[in-house]
Amino acid sequence: MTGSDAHLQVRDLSVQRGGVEVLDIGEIDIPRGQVTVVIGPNGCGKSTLLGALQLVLHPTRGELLLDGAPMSADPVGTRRRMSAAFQEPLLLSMSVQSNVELPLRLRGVGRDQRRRAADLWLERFGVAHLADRHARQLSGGEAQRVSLARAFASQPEVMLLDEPFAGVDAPTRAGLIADFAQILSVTRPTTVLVTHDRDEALRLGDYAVLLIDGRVRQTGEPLDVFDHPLDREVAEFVGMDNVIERSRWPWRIAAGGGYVCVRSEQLSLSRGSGAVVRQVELIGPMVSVSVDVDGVSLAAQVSRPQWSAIGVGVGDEVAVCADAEAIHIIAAEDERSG
Amino acid sequence: MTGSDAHLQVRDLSVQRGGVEVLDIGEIDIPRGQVTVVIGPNGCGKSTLLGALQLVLHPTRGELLLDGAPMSADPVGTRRRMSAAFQEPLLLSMSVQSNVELPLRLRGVGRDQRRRAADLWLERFGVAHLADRHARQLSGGEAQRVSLARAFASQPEVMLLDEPFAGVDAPTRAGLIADFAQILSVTRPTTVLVTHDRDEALRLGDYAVLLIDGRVRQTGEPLDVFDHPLDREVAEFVGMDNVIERSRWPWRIAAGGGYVCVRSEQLSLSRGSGAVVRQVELIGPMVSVSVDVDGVSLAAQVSRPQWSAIGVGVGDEVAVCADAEAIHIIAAEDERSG
Amino acid sequence: ASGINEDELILATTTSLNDSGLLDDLAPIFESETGVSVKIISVGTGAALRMGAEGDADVLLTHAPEAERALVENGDVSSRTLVAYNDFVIVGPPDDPAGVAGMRDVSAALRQIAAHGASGAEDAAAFASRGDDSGTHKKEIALWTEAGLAPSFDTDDWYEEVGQGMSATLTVANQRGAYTLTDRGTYLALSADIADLVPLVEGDARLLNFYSVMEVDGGKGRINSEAAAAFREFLLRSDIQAMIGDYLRAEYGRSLFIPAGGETESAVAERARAE
Amino acid sequence: MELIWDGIREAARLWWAGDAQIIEITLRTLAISSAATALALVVGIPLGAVLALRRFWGRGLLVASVNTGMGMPPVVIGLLVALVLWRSGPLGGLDQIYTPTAMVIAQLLLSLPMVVGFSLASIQSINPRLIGQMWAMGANRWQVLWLLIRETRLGLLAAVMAGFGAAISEVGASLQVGGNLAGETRVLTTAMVLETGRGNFEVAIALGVVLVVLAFAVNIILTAVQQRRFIT
Amino acid sequence: MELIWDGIREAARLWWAGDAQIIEITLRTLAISSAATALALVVGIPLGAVLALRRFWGRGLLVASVNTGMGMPPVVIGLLVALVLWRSGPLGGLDQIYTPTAMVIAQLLLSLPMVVGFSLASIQSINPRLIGQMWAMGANRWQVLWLLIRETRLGLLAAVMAGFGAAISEVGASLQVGGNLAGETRVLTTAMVLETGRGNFEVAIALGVVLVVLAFAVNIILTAVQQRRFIT
Ligand SMILES: Nc1ncnc2c1ncn2[C@@H]1O[C@H](COP(=O)(O)OP(=O)(O)OP(=O)(O)O)[C@@H](O)[C@H]1O
Ligand SMILES: Nc1ncnc2c1ncn2[C@@H]1O[C@H](COP(=O)(O)OP(=O)(O)OP(=O)(O)O)[C@@H](O)[C@H]1O
Ligand SMILES: [Mg+2]
Ligand SMILES: [Mg+2]
Repeated sequence: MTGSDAHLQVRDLSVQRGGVEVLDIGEIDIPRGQVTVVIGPNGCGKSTLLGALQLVLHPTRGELLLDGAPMSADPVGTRRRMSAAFQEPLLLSMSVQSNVELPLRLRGVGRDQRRRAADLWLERFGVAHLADRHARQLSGGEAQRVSLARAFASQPEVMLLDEPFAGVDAPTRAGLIADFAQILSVTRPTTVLVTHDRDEALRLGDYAVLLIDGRVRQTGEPLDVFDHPLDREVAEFVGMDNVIERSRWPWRIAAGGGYVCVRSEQLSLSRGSGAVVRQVELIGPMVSVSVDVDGVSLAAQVSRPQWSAIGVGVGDEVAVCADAEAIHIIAAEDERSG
Repeated sequence: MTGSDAHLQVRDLSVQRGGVEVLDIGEIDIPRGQVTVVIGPNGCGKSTLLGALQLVLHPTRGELLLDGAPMSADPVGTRRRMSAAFQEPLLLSMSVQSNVELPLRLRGVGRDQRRRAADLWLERFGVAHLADRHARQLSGGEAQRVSLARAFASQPEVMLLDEPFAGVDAPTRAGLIADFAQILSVTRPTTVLVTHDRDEALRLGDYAVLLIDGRVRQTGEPLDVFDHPLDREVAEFVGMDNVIERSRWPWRIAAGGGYVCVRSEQLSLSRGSGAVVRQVELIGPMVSVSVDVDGVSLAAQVSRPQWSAIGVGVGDEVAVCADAEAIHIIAAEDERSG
Repeated sequence: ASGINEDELILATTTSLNDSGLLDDLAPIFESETGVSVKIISVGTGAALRMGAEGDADVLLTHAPEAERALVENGDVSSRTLVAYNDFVIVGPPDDPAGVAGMRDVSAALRQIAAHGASGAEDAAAFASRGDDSGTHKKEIALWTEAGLAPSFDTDDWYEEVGQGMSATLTVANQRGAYTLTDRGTYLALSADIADLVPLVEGDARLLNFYSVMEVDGGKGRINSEAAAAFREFLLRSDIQAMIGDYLRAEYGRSLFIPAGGETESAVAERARAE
Repeated sequence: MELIWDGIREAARLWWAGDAQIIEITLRTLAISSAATALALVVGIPLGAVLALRRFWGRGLLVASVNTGMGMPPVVIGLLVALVLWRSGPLGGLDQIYTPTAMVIAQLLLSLPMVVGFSLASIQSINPRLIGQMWAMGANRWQVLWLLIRETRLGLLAAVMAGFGAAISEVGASLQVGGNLAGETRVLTTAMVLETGRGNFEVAIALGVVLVVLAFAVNIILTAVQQRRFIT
Repeated sequence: MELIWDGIREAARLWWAGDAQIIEITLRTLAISSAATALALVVGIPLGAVLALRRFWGRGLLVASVNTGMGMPPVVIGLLVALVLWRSGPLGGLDQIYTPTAMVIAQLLLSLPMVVGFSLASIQSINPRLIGQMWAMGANRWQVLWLLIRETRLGLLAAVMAGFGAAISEVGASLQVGGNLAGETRVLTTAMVLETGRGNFEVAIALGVVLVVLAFAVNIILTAVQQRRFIT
């Protein structure tokens, strides 16, 4: 992505909270009209980044640009081109309807237009029946949806969403994600979306930014970030449950330092030998199997029917096979920098 | 489950909120020393049920029994045998450490013992480094974890947890769920856990209660509830993405009313004919395919490698096969009641 | 009677007397002689008399002869004795727009003030009345009546009712450049801070200000009559009378209170007229 | 005790008879105290918001001063205002001493600390993230203030009532700067003091009853507003 | 204006010289007002909590009465207390009129509505779910009260300061029920009134300065406590 595609740009940003620097970012370019997912462990600074982009948290250093112009030049104007749904559904003590209309009201939009927009988005998020309810009288998921409706109702250029689907029930969430993808593909706001859910990131994200400890550790296409982590810490975060030192990896592989990573669901098991089953656990429709290969412990995951087809138990031998494509190698620190 | 196994019993319970009855429960028996998962769509009354069990919301009718004795006889005593982590992490404005110690302090536990318990649980939930932080200075996930540590620290007989892992990052969540299962299997408190996550419900739950619109619609083993819904609404809630009227089901099946349900991931596709591909969508490592069989639209899901192996595109023909075991039939309303 | 607190004496008096500070000098002497502590409650004249009538005080020290006589007639007090006197003065702005300076006839002076006030002249000065039913206010009304006038704040623009104590009224008059009737003690105490007021009319025998002590009738219950009687005796004692006469004389160059223990008002007035 | 009954009866009688003076005094009281309270709100709420939300040098001292202001004796305020407005004072030329304006100023100074103090406390008790959300929704400075007022109306109405209460019940300053001039600056409290001094306890109580009924009526209205939107 | 400087200089001189009387008056003022405030807190905070958390018949009226109490003029309270404590009154036999006890009672009645009103407002502004969490943690009635006090210390300290301010700055009631007896019931405000009446404006201002300094000192301490734990 070149600079000209970037709708939002973060340059040399440092934010402190409680006197401690919790965010230190060299640069991020948020592509226009696309969905950028921000991922990272708890406390890594995702919400802080969103707060800074919304000009709600004040950085100690750095610049934020919207369309190439510094945001700080006109904070209110900038904020009015954006909208945010924060991690908690921060509703004001007024009716649901008024909450959703509020951003439009603050922008001086007329009553009728406000009303139409609110009705539309409350409907889309499945909470139209709650329009007259006081915002304090909502269940957790209902409040979350109202907060989302509020963020969408002003149809901003930029949307900042912090875990928008947490607390939303599974079928609705699936529906919303589908709708969401469709809505975004039509109106194409630039969206920054924080999520802990891999599916959500893969499904909705065009671009991913991975933060750890307040620093950008990897950016790129979401699938690439999830499948090709640049270092061990990222590998662990993206759910590579097998991260094995390259030298101990039981199968033939070009020699070198670093690590070999593979997800448990990409190790296939079959009747045969080479590995000993150590532990078997049922996880819903899947079976999580821990096997020992030449003294290295590996985690594998197979579907229940597959497992019954293999028909072995703890202590028995099985054959383990890793799809060559699924294996990802992290170069050793020195090799990488070299 | 017989009455004697029940640690908590709900009898003929009705709870109103904002003047409207939002919970109307005939009976629920919560088995001792097991994990009961409460599932249901947003606003169905899950949190309300937990609030009633915690004697924080006051029912307009009905009885709650703990070990067969009415809870209302000694509310404070009853509450001290339980602990709760509500949907929002409701921390008090004091340090994280004091928050976690507070339930013990209220029970008159000495300083040293409190400190030890708090240290232990903060450590287990990965937030020991935040012990001296003021509770307002936490990220969303951190607060969630502190709230969990607080619920565990008093080591109660009964634990009521409302979406405890929402907002916790994916790897930590996986770790906590594993830990959790292990902790629960050792100390065996009776646990009531609200969740929107199917994996969590299957992995942790021994018993499931499914609420819709404030009423119990189905109870049983979690896998059974997910795989054998009793009616169409429940089927949709548990993620049966194909719920087809029995008469329109394209394959041979005993005649009758009602519906045939199957999950998209349990419809397998292969090279062949019989169905036309209508839509293909990549969802992370999976491919979601919409096919048309004799005018009936079905959703299927296959892994990326499988899909490339089949090698077809929109408009092409494929063969669709439903595993007989995966198909669940919901009898028609009249047949069921008959 | 039972329930009487023998150790304390409640003395209800007027603010202007209390503000002079005289009682703060006398009370300790009485206390050390008798062992009875004196609670000096300083309130408006009306309130002091009312407290006597309700039996909420044991002894009264006020300066409103007419109202006091009514108490005697009602039997609310068992005795009323003159203790001392001083005089009232009409003070006003130094430029004296009504031209009353040096007049000895109060009635004539008041008429002149009223006439000039009502004339609408540019320099017309107002008259500030206490308007609080205090001894001074009652005196003022009596003087207006004698002058054949009955001004009121409703109808007369130049007549203001302040409705506060003497010092507040003097402050208002000072700020507004108005005439007012004041007791000499308060005027002297405040003179440093009210430079815009000077004495204009004084010396008329009708301007005398009589302070009397009254014992509240013992029949009202819980009245410490014994101490009340002792206090009356005490005030009339010659050494105390002398102290009263000397009070602040050095400071102001004249007596603030002229002792007249046990005399009658008419006798004192006669003597004054003779001077 | 029977004095109190006499007072209540007297209050009823005065109102029943449509006593011109008491009506006039009551209206004047209401006008002066309402004006003072309104000004105190206009100045005090934004000030409280700034003190609650911004960190700046000297803020702590300012907060303590505001709190001290709540304990500032009316007599002291009255004296200070009088010193300024007296002829000899810096604003003596305005000729405002012993006028309703002077009383409004004194009562404003008395109720301002209440309003600032309680605005401060109630705005500080709002979740700071909710305030962030207000900004994020695109509110400008005044819109945020408006939203804060909406959110804290519980606390702010308490502030309004305390401010109004401080203004209407105050007597020391009103006497000093108003002078309790009949027909000009006499209000219910100063009239009460006068009647008490006169020994007309019944009338004093009657005036007190009028004052309390007045305050009660204002409060019933404000309380209705305050409690209307409170939901468990 | 120069009067004020004279007053400040006089105040400094009196304190410097360790004037026994002013020290005595100051200590008495502090003792009486602190006692009244402490009692008001002990009674008022639980009352405020009950009004905030429980719904019962007549609650609205009670809330309005409390708010009206904030506008109750000290003169009315003083007169009512005096009517009760005077010899002719129902409790005259207790011989408590013109004693510090009578003053504590009057100041208590004055500051109680403040404390109740602000406890009510600040406890109502707590998230009701947080209160649910307190009960859920196993707190009994008193522990919940304790936790509520902890959570609302911002608002409650404002209430303390308003209550203390109302008590210490009040003069009408103190004069009426205390009598301003030298060495017994003379406090800073009543002494100020006396000195003003005597024309000793410097001394009156000096007393005012002492009062303000006193209130400021108390508030600096309370404000430090109040603001210490506030975090953005
Ligand atoms: N304070 C309240 N006042 C009035 N109604 C309420 C209140 N809280 C919740 N409700 C309503 O009660 C019903 C049940 O709410 P509850 O919070 O128990 O739902 P839930 O199952 O926990 O939902 P979620 O998954 O969204 O958390 C909902 O319809 C909701 O709108
Ligand atoms: N108000 C605050 N005061 C001080 N420190 C804070 C505050 N809020 C957050 N922090 C700290 O700042 C860091 C970043 O917090 P942030 O909320 O941005 O994390 P996050 O990535 O959004 O985490 P989560 O996934 O838990 O929401 C964390 O270490 C957190 O402890
Ligand atoms: Mg966050
Ligand atoms: Mg819920």
